[in-house]
Amino acid sequence: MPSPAPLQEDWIAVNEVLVLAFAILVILGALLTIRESDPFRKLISLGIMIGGVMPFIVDRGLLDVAIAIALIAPLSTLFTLMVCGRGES
Amino acid sequence: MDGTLLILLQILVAAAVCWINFVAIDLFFKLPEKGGVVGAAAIGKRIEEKGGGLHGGFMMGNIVSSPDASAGTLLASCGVFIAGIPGGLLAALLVYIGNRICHDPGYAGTTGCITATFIVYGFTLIGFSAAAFIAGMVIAILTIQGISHVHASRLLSRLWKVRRG
Amino acid sequence: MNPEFLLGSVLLLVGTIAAAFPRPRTYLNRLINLEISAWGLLLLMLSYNEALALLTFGGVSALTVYIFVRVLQKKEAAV
Amino acid sequence: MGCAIVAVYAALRVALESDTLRKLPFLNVLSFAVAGSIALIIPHPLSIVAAAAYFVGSTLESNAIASTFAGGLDRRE
Repeated sequence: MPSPAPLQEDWIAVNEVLVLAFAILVILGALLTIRESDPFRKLISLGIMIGGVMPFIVDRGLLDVAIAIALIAPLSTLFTLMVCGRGES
Repeated sequence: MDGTLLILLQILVAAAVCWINFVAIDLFFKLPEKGGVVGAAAIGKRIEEKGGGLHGGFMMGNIVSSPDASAGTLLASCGVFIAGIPGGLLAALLVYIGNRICHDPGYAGTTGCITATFIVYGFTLIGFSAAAFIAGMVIAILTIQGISHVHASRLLSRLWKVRRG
Repeated sequence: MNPEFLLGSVLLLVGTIAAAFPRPRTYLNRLINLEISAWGLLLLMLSYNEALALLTFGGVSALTVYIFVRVLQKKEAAV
Repeated sequence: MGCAIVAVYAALRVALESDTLRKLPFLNVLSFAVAGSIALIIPHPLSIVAAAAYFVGSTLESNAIASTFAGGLDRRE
């Protein structure tokens, strides 16, 4: 892989930090989701993971897909909560 | 190095302006009076158990469970950053739709969004960049909800007492 | 080897293992762990720039969760 | 870039918080940070809609989690 042009060095460094931060978010959310045992805490950790995934979709320029997925993802959480509340009580 | 310092200064000023804007509008629309929905009331009571103020806890619960003036300020500064005044008004419309989805009347969010649009646009005329307002709003919400729930809710309760008279 | 591909592979693998062996062995935990691998598959599709596949998969995954939830409710009502 | 650091900080606070209801304000900080960085990554008119959609979705999610956890389950209608 050829080394990037020196003009773009700064921009690439900033972008690396962004990618690293959101990757940390995704991995942390996934591991927390697996480790927790209470369904509500699992759903909150899943929210962390979704927050990490969303900037990757936007970064590709697929904004319509990002809108659709941002509106659909809470729906599946709502469906899961329908069975959560009943099991708790 | 001088440019970086200038940007940091801009972000700090923007954070202060955003903080004053959304706290004032939330207090004006009586958000700390009661929990709007069941979840907001539960969060407020749980924060009070830890040692915070009850009304501040209600306000934090309301911020969590429906998009109010803080969300309006953030989305308005995003809109001004991208498309100027029309972007801010589009963001106000979106905040109103979001409030209606969350079973909220939506006065606080829409009003906060519209006032924040004009405030941010005014500051861009002076020479501030709108991106500084996005970062400033994130820092402002961090000071309310992210550092210490106990102290933030006590501060908000004190402000609510002043506003109620 | 872009970051989306790497993250998606990791999520797919970890989520599948977690859905196969959930910690407390309940159906609800399996269902929530299955969502991790669903998002991993979404990231893999993203790394190949398949916009239509992403839209379809997003819609269908919510529908799948709804069907699973209905099945769980039927099962709880029967017991 | 600052937004991403705030997001990581909020995620760490969510991970370290022990009470379920007190996790939700930190999750709200995280969604503020992510919505801000969505708008900062691509300055395109549709990205206002994307940030608003993500923010409203995340708010709806935490609203539903809080009200279900508090026991006021009114999904019967």
